[in-house]
Amino acid sequence: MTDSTQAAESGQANQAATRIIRITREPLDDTTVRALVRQMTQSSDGGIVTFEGVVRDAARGKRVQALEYDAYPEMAEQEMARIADEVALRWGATHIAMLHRIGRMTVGECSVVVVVACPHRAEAFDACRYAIDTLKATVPIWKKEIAEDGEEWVEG
Amino acid sequence: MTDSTQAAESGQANQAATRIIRITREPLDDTTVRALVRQMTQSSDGGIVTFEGVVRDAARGKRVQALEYDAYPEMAEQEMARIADEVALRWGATHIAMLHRIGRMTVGECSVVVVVACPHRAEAFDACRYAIDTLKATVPIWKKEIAEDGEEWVEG
Amino acid sequence: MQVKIRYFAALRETAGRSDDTLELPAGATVANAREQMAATHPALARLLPVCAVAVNRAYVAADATLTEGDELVFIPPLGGG
Amino acid sequence: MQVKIRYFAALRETAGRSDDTLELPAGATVANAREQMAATHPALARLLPVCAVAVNRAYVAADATLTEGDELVFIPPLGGG
Repeated sequence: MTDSTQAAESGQANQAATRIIRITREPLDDTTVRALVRQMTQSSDGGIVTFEGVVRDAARGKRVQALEYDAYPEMAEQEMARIADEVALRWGATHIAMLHRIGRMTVGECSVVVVVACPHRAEAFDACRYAIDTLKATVPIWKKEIAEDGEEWVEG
Repeated sequence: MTDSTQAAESGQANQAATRIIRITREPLDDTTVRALVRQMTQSSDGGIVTFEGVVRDAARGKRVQALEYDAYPEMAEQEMARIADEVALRWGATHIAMLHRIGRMTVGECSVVVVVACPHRAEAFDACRYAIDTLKATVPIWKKEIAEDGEEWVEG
Repeated sequence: MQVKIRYFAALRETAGRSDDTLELPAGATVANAREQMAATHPALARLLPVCAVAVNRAYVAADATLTEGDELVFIPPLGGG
Repeated sequence: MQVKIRYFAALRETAGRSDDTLELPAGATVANAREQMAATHPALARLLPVCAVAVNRAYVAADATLTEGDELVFIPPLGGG
């Protein structure tokens, strides 16, 4: 678990870096997501983009009943922190939360949430999208689809 | 006020169009935003992108104390509905909420929220971004900046 | 003929009112209405040139012809979002 | 020398365990470890070729050399998000 709220030493009071990176077994419910948005948004931020990944009922032509996520938690959090570093460097987006839930989730439950708050919306969109795309490509997390006709660890 | 939850006649039960378009004087608070996300997300949706525009403390080198938004409400809702139509056509994104608050708001308060829920995240990101970009370009809404040294209706 | 005017944002504050009725000759265009308003309300003359125009809640060009009972709105530079 | 193995996802279920210790000759590479694991656990042999590899929580290439006490993890195709 890597949480930090560090005052950046730039002299810009409202530009303090705020970062929450976490692999968790707790539900990513409404309260959690709103708290993240509140924590990320500082008075200098005008645009907040939130991505929520949710278990959906169909994949590869199957009716999905549930998903089970596994992670290599220490490395996953380290890779997520690396993504946050990149996002800060490329878009100046230093107010970022990336949480991925592991364990079993049913349809409609949230498996991943990324929140990025920036002064302007373009950076928030770009940074949020890069973060989730890169998370899917590089962070050691796995997904098992549980359908009526069986279970399978699947890619993507 | 243009709210509709229409069952699309495609025979795909989970693809029902869900649309909320609204100019409102009510706060776009945590409860409102979460309710929108819930309302937009159907069991076929795997990716939800939420954009929140928030009053920030600085613009054009000024310290902003508050913003006051005005709208031509009937035309604004009509233009927002047109954007939702375009988004449905281009990305198949039929689960969309676009709300803009008018009246006076202080730093940290939300002036606009766009929620798009899609089966896959790429469409949700593209549709959400197009919706807010186009809203800013075409929807008759205006903004007055209230700073220490005066008030001014500003563009953008 | 008469058309209905609604004012928003800077125009509303400058005009000091939210709506108005404009008496125009039959066949008048949006451009004619703009000229007449600028003449009648000199305070608006500075704002009107930068405004887009909507008639009955749809954007129109300056040469659009007005009809009795139209709702005419001058749209200052937008600031939504 | 000994390296520590941790299993996740399909590998964990197939191996029936979460961790293991691998005895390897000094100077062994990731590729050597992979071959030895496939020989020892035939059930894993099908999965290992499609796995990426991390040593001490960083992705490495197959020719990376292992050191006593390393944490070696085979990373099946990812499914996060």
